Amino acid sequence: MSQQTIDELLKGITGLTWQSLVMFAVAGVLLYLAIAKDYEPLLLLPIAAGCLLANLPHSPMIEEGGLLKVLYAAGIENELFPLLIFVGIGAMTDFGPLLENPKMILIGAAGQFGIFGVMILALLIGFTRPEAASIGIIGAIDGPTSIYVSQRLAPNLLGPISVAAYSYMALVPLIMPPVMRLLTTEKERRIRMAYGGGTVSRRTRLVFPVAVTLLAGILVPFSTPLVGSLMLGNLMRESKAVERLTHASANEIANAVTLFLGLAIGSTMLGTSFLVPSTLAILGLGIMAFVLDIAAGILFAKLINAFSGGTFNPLIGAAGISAFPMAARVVQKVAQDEDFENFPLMHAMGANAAGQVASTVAGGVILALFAAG
Amino acid sequence: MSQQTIDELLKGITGLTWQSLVMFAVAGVLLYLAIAKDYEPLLLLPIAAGCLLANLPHSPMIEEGGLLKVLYAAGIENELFPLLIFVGIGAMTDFGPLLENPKMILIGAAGQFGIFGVMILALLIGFTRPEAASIGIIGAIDGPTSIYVSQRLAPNLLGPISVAAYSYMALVPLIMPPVMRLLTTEKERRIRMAYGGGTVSRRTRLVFPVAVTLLAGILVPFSTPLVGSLMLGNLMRESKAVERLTHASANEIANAVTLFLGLAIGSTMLGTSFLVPSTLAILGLGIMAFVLDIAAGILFAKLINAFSGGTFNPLIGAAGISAFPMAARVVQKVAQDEDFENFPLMHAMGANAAGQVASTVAGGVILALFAAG
Amino acid sequence: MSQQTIDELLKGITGLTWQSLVMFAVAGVLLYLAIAKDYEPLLLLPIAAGCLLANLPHSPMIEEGGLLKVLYAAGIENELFPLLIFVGIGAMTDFGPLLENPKMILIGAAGQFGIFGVMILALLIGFTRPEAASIGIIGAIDGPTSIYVSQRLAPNLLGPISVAAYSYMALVPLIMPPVMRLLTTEKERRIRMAYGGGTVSRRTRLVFPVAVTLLAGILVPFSTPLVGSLMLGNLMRESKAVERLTHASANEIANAVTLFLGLAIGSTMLGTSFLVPSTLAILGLGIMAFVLDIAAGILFAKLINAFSGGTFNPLIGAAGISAFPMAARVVQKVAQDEDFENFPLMHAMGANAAGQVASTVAGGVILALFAAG
Amino acid sequence: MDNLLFGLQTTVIGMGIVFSVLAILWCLLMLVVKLDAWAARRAAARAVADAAAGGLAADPGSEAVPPAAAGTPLVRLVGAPDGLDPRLIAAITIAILRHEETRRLQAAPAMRSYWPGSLLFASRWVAAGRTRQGQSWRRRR
Amino acid sequence: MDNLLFGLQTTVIGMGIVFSVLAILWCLLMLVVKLDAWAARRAAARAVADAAAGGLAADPGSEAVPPAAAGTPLVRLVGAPDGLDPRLIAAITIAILRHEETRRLQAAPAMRSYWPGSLLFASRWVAAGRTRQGQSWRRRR
Amino acid sequence: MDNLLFGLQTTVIGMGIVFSVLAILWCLLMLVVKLDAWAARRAAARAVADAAAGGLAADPGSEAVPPAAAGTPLVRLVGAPDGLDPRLIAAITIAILRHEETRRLQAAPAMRSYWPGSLLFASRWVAAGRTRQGQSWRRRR
Ligand code: NA
Ligand code: NA
Ligand code: NA
Repeated sequence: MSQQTIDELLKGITGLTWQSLVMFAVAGVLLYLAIAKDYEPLLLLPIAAGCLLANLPHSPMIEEGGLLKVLYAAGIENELFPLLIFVGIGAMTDFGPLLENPKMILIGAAGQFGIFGVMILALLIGFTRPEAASIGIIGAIDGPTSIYVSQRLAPNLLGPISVAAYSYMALVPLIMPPVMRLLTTEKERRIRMAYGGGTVSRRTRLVFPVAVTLLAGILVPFSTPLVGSLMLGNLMRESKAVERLTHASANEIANAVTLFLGLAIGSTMLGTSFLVPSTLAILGLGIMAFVLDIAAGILFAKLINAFSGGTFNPLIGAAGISAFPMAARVVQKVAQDEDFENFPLMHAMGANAAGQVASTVAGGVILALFAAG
Repeated sequence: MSQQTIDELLKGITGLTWQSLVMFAVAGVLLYLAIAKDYEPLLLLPIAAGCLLANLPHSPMIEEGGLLKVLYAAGIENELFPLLIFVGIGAMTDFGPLLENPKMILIGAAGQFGIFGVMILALLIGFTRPEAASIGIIGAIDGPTSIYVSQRLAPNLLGPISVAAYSYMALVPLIMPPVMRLLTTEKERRIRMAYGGGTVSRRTRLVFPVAVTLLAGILVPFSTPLVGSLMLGNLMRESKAVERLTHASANEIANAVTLFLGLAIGSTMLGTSFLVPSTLAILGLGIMAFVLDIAAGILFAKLINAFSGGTFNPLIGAAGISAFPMAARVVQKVAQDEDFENFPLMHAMGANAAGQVASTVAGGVILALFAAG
Repeated sequence: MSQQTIDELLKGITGLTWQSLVMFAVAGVLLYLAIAKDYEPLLLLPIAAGCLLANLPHSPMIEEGGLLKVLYAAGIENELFPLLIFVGIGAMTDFGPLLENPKMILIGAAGQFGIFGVMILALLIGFTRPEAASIGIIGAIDGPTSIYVSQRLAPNLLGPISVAAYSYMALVPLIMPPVMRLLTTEKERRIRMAYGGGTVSRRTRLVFPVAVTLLAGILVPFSTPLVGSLMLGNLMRESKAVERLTHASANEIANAVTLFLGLAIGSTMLGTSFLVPSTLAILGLGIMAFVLDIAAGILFAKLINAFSGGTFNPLIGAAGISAFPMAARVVQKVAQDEDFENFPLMHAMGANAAGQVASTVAGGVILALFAAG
Repeated sequence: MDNLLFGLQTTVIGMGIVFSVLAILWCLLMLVVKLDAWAARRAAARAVADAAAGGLAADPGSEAVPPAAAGTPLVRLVGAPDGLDPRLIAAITIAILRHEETRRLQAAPAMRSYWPGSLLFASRWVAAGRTRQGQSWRRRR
Repeated sequence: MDNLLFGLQTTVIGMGIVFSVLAILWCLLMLVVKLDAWAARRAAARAVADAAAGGLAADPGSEAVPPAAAGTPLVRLVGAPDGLDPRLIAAITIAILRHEETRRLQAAPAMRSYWPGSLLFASRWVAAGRTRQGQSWRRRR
Repeated sequence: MDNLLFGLQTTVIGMGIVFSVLAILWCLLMLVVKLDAWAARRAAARAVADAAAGGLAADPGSEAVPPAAAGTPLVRLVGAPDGLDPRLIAAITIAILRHEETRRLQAAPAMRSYWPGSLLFASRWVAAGRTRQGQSWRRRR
């Protein structure tokens, strides 16, 4: 047996580095969060698995032609996967609460402030402009948008940014309440809001996805893929004429793509490139983006409240950050903690849906500003 | 802020052309047909969506790496999608009515005349030979065949040909009856046909797909992909041994592929290339192909009727055009309008299934004749 | 009409060779086994169909851009399909019986001896080293492993090796009993084994897939894709947190991939390259691999029996060959033929699951030994 | 410094565009909602007019068929038989609408909402045809 | 003119090929149908002969087990017990065939019709095994 | 000859590695199983201790809440009301655990186990909200 063969046989053990060991631990933590804590398991589990498989010594899965490489090329490099997931999200989202309450839409705009605030911070720390924009996009608080934008502007940071986006999104029920309580008075949190009358006609439900696509597509061409995919799914849903396609988008396609997306994202978390100071910075900036988003949403809602003579509950503002539909539930919960009879959920759902739309538009705006600069 | 950034931000609005506006309207019409009128919504809705998304100014979705471009390359350029849809159709088609009545098979041949008739017309108008053949194939009255053949011979016309094929197919219940009434007398329409005895044995059902594949594959090699895919699906169905695969072909795979196919087809309908006189010509020639098909089928059936001593209802001929299974239903309906007790449906289903097979063979013949010429 | 056109029209008939006719017959036999005999129909039917479609004269389906070529490139060349099938198998496999009885794991190791034994035979007959290793891997008695390894080492033999692997696997209930009866005495076959107590905790079930992946991945990096895919599926299953992904892996994805894999494998069975003496040799060596595997498993079990004082039924050893879960059932059946009250099934299932894991490890070992040599 | 300036500028422009796009969308939605309300009112008005013109026999006091919301096709009883109980008419109306919906889902494919060959489509027609033929093919055993 | 000629020629050849292929297919199908009928007749004849040879005890007047159609495995009552009511025999036969079909669908995988590990396959065997073991693993709560 | 030698050598090394890997795995599994048993014992012991310390009122003779297997969260009755029938306590305990499991499957998505917008998630919340609003949107007819 030649020395070469022996080396070949031992290369697994000799190829172990401290980075791979740390990454195994990171994968373990993600698995723990996913399985034991039920935090976004649909994405964190595949991400953890991809991370583990990619960091095994000399893993053939990330070599040319390896499974993870193939999945990455098939759906991340060309942004196929995040967009298909958006079609599925669109097919599952009911924009009814927003359409009954169109004024909620501006709350969604306010909830994107964290994107830009954190971008400035990242610039000051020393990240390049595209990197700073990619880190800021964690503030979209929307997985596919974060992946799409960072893949375009700074693919080298895709791993940490996706992990930050999905992990924090899973932690929204823990992150939001303290910020909300800090920025509102008990009296504000007790404001009860009336429900208007309007049912939403079928026509409105059909016009909405087409109008949003046309509007965003014309005003911010870079947002066409994100907005267009989301609205395509929603159009199929509301048309009620293509149940087969709606169902396939929201189930078979979404499931397969989620698995592949998670694995491919996980495979970008290679120890040598992940275990660097910038990853820590990104994790720190990411949580800041969340807090800034929430704060901006609440402050904007307070402004509305001031103008409307105290009839608008500022908590609703926190639902504008996206993280659909979790943020709306947290708002309901915090409001109920003060006044068990208060029921702002449907208003919060409207603001939340607006945040979802605004996030995709903001993603397009970021791309437009940084593709040119 | 540099002039460049401003230009970048405004390029959506400055990029709007009259063509994009017209294509938005075309997409709107297709959406209306699909959603409000239920005309082939499974394909017209995705086509309309693809058309809209592709015609937005500077749409990133049709740039290199964009979603629609990726889908086009993944399934239209290599004909994967139409063939997978054929597997699904085969998995859903019961050729029983044809196998009980094998003589119906020649009716299917007659129903392909429109392909050639319209090809001659297209040649005379001035289309090139491959283009004329692609336009003629609208007369196959079978979506995947039209896409497969025109993608091979004249990819530049893929958009209008697919739209014509699917739109007219949706209109079959409106196009067929007048032609049928014009070419038959009331007495002919009242002919009642006896049902023979023969149940179809399992062996025959299994031999059929294999025999058709071998026969067509050997005599017309170019038809192998079309016939082979259709018959693969049917073999799986009749084997009753691979229910999992049959079900997957007819459902999960067919659904995903239909969505992607429609989007990719829609993305070929770019205003600048779609809004030309030839598109109008194709739409006109397409409807002519339908009428010629129906007429040829009926005239051939009249011939059979003459030879069989007045026992063959000429309406059956109209079912030979393919458009499975709609054409058979229209035949039943027209016959019942004369004589409510008449029930030619199963004969029509046989002719209709024959038309489906004949269409794929004719597609292969067209490819053979024009790949050589 | 030019001579060229006539030639083009007749090329299907003139292109028929004796090889294509023989391959049609081979496809017929495979179809018969799949449909009439229910032998692994999920794979043999698509393989037969692919074989038939590829051997039609001048078949466009195996030309550049043809369906079968596209499927081959999409999932065999890069080993995507076998690995995805492994994810599905993992998602469906309950390793509980092995975890309750960890000592069974060594039986799985013994059941891989056929791989190496047949490799030596193949070397002696005159196959090259990578070819011999690929033929040996039929002894893994595991479809995806055979495909994965032979695609890496000897893609030219992929067709016959896959066909041998799947055909013999289907024949396991016929191949095993005579060998088992030959190598054991009636008294041995009558040994009843006690069932231990231990339920398997959720923690153990979760640790198992992760531990196996880490261990195999570090000790035999080449086995990472095979072991990792299998264990990824199992981790998803046992996590019980991602039911959507588990279900998709075991159903929608597995079904589509099985169909495509079978078609692509079948398309490698081209008459000109398949109808050579080496194919016959491979078929002969393949069955020898099975017999050697079974014999090695039983002999190893006899050794255990000797050490444990006659309390270990040697039949269990035969279940170590993989062919999960069929082999375990055959063991139960043979044991019951002697003593209807004997119930070694759960022990056999443990050994069987161990064989499944050992097969993938052995696949990696083969790759490591022959990639270096 | 340069970066801070760039960042602030980008923030102002970016948030400005986001707010603008959503504000336009807001206006648009308000417009659609207005249109909806107007369409609903007009439909209701026309229904009443039609009813008056067509001589709706149903007891005007009954609310069996109230002016429907926008988008809901209005049931107009033109020349309804005098003696019928309005509640009975309402029940029949609902049954018919229900049946139409079912038919749409099951048989829509006069327009081929379902895939060619789909059992969902063929069942009723084929069932009838097969019955006439008096023969059915047997499942594999 | 050239194009018209080309078109007409192509039409003749094309329609000719389409008709030829389908005509051959027609002959082939007729042949298969003929074969089927012949096979069915022969199976029926052989069944009668076998019944005579094997001494079918069932009352010959009863039609409990008629000659089956082609492809249907014939049930042959070789040495059936004398006293049994033919209708009872028929009922039992159907029950057995039914059971076999069910078993095929559920348990076929002696030949692995189902995926390895599939519950469809394992249920009955494993259920028995687990029962003997007297322990089952608990679902997560 | 060279090939035979190579083959034998490869066989020895190959089978050696396969056996080694699986042997290590065996040790590892034994370790995990040991750990499990130890954890189960410790959990049981701690439960008993806690029960003693917390003053478990339930009749110590009853086995209503036995030390659970490893991984099963132990129900500790801290300061349970005196008069309650232990069997009643057991029944309530099971009902609560059951309810928790159901809630996990249906509503888990406080942590978004289900897709955003999924009906599975929204149903109960939205149902409540809609009810309050007193309006629901109508299905297409
Ligand atoms: Na957001
Ligand atoms: Na046709
Ligand atoms: Na094995």
